[in-house]
Amino acid sequence: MLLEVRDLRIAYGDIEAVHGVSFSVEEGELVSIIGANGAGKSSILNAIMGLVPSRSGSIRFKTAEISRIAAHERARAGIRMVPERARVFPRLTVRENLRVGLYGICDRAREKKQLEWLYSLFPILAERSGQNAATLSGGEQQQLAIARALISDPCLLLVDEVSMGLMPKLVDEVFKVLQELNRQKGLTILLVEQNALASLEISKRSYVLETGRIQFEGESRVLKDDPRVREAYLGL
Amino acid sequence: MDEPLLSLREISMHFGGLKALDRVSFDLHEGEILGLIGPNGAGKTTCFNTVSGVYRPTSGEIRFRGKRTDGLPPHRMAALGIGRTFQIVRPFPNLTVLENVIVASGLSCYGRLIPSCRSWKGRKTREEALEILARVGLEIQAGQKAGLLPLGNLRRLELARALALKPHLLLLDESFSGLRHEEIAQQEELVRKTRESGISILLIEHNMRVAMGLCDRLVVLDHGRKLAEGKPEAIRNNPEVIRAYLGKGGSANAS
Amino acid sequence: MQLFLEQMLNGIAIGAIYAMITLGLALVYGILRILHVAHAAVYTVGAYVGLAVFSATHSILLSAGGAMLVCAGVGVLIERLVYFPLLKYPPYVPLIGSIACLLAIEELCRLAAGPYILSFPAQLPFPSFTVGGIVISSTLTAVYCISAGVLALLWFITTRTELGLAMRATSQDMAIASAMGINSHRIISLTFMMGSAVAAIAGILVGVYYNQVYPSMGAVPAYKTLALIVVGGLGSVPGAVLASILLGVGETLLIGYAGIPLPRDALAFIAMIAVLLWRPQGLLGSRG
Amino acid sequence: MSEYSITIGTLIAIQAIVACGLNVIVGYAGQISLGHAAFFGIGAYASALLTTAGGLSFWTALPVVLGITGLVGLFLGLPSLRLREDFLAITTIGINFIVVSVFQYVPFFGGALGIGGIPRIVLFGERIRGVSFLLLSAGFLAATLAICWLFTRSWSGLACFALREDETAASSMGVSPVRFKLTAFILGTAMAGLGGALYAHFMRFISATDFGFPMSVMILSMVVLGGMGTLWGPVLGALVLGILPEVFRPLTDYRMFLYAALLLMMIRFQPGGLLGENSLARQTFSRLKGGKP
Repeated sequence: MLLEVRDLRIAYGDIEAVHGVSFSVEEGELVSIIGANGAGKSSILNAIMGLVPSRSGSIRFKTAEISRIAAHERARAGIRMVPERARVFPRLTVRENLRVGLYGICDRAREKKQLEWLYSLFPILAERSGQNAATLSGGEQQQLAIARALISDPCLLLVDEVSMGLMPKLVDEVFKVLQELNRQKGLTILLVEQNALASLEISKRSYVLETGRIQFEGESRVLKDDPRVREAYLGL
Repeated sequence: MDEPLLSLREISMHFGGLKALDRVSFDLHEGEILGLIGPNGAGKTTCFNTVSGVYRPTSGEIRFRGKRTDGLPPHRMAALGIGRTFQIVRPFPNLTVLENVIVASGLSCYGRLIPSCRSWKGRKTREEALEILARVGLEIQAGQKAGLLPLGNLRRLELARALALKPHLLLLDESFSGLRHEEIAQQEELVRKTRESGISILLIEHNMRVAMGLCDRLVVLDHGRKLAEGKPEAIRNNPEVIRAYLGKGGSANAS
Repeated sequence: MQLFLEQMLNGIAIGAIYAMITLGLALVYGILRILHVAHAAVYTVGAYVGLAVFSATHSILLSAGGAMLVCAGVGVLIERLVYFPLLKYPPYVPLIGSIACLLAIEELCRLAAGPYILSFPAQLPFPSFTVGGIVISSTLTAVYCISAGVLALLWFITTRTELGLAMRATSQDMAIASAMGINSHRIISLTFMMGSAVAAIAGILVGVYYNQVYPSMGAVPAYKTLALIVVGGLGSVPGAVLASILLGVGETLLIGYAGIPLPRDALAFIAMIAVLLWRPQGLLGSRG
Repeated sequence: MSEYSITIGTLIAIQAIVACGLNVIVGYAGQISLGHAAFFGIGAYASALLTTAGGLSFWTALPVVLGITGLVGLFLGLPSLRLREDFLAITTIGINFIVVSVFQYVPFFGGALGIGGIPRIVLFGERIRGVSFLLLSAGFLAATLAICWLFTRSWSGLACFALREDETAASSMGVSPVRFKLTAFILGTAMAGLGGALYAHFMRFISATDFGFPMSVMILSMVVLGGMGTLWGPVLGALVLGILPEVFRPLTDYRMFLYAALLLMMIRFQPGGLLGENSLARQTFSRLKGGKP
């Protein structure tokens, strides 16, 4: 098991946002956590990355307990994240944003190879490599955020609401890239999404989260036709 | 139904190049609970903020009780009779629960010099505020610092504060999010009672179960545009709405 | 004309020294959003330590090295002991802490070295020139060369090295930077060390330039530099440098040359208010 | 009581009045101001000029002085409506430096020499000095505290509290941010003006350096140490910071250092102030009362 989360609780002050969630991701899997707004999806990813503290529970990554170590150590252990709303560094150039992703593991030859690969994956980034990230459009920023997370060859990629605010066509493209990364490079991805059907389509297994709890889980192709998914979203 | 209580006509709101709202129009009638729903980033909160006076819309007009109100600052909106709650609760943390409510009951004093110098510690003010707190079930906590309350109580406190304005229209911004099951039921009950007391309600809600159960009509926004408007039944079976919520391919499952 | 040019050269030198102090403040503000008034105390410590080492060894290089080392330590101590625990409070709390720090360190200097004005009789190993009748003293040459060198080095570090990249990333989004493997605690400490070491150099240069070292020499720069980082654009390092040099020249020309009876120390603030009215984000600041 | 301790007492009372004024702005309305000594100075200079060059008595000049400082306060409160917190902090520092320079360089204000020969206050045909002045200052302090107390009980005061806690929520409840922030600035600066007027007639000689930025820091420290937003905090702060240097006086050389170090310790370990939320004093008090929160 690459990632195993047991009974994770997350609270902001007095307010508990996630009430004891357990799930796991195997090496090479693409797993999604879906649910409507405010279900606590982003909190879970942030807790795995170490950006918000977990109140209790365990997070095991490659057999090591990581729930008490700092975010940068988790990053060095091989977890990388595409944050909600991209959060690129606005006053760094595209190229510099990518280099931040290589912080601490940089060697020139590898940097060049990785850049070439990412630029072929997202040609628009090559075009804009000298521009400040703030000048990119929302979709381009998302691509940059993905590239920035990929550049270090992570073992586990956390993707947070990548479809939010993107045009439907772009959503399709981004999801296709993620699917290819998973299929062809064997990259393990944990996806958190509001866009249920698109993520069910590309993922192997899914967890459905509702108000801080996992309501049910299963094979994505089965869940796709499960009326309970619609119910969780549309309140039938 | 003659003139609507609140009407939005072709409201657009642009931030830089981003069109957060694109010519949105709808009406809210006296005594109605109208729900504003849509996926993340659809423009619901922006829409709310133009109604409550936080933003001045780029174009279009808003009328409340027949009077043009777009561009008025929030405190003027409050004076006209629009109360609101916040998605991320904003209590006055270092004031007591009771004082939080009393702030709202000073509405008629803030605009004028002499009344604003009078004391707010009178018995009448206090009793009125306590009565409103009793209505939402917070009278026991009246003396506590608001910052120490758990979320469920804070949501009710926000409702109490809005009610203390004696509004004609109440704007509820995700008043149910983060609540536990039983709290949601209580809050729903409160909203219903509020409407029965003659206050019209416009609400944003993510929890579809709640929105469908509570609202008379729904307006669905997606990418800043109005996607649909109608009774919950119709909205629930509208394929476009389902697609907006579940993502692509959603229409295939709509039956 | 000759007087004008001489004043101009002096003005640029003073501006360059301001720049070296303001820089640290801009770096710290950029990363922690704290108004680091106590930075001026670090600069005072730099002057004193520099003078002490110089008196003992008569080597200006050792003096600079020692001062930089001590100041880097003092800077990190202030960050760790005062600012870090106060970060969660409203901004005036660390600000008052910073002012108290400034006073305490000033007093320590006074206790250690006495309340007198000490002279700093160092000869800096730089040549002097006479160009067209204008004498450029070796001290002036030193100020130019050293400040240009320091600024260039800092520019190189922040724009061309991995450390600089990490510093800029951390100041723009600390959480995401740490999610990229950057140890933001260490970066913050390094930022303080760098700014403080530069302030030490500024302290020594001022000491030699005016041949004066005294306990309250940081009092005026402490607040003037606040105005300068606003004029430059809060958190913008190039802006802070530009504003410093403009102010150095402006002060010297307006008051020294034109003889306008303006209070020298208020000029920075008058400029600041003018800039806030005309361009609220500062000369090189970005909006938002 | 020795003459010396009467002087110290009077100065503490005057500074407490000024600190109360700052407390209205910072503690009640939540607006940062680091240049409060400027208004202290404007009050002092206004009263000094009106009574020397203007030939008015202290009592006829006083309303004018309060009017002037309040008006300047209104004018300088305007930036608070637009500027972010840090900008506002630095701007108020700047205002302090500029006001001091104006006093120092404009001949009308006596320039570097300051203003001397300020008449004593005459009350019931008596010239006020010594203990009487202390009593008079204490009386004015009591009046200031009474106004502060009334203010906290008025709708305006409540509106200011609400603004301090959350401006967005407050305005959605009908509180106009512009109106009440400015109200707080006018009231707070007028109190500083009162303190300034008393100071001028107590010292009978004033110069610009009395009202420099270090004085602003001192006043703000009083408010923060005592407990922002509390009624008695500024008075306690003025007492502590006024008496401390006297306590340390035997230590002559170390006095200022100890003072600064103590200030640093207090802000580091008790940032909410001596009477503020969760302060040691409050905790002890509530424990004595029987553990009630």
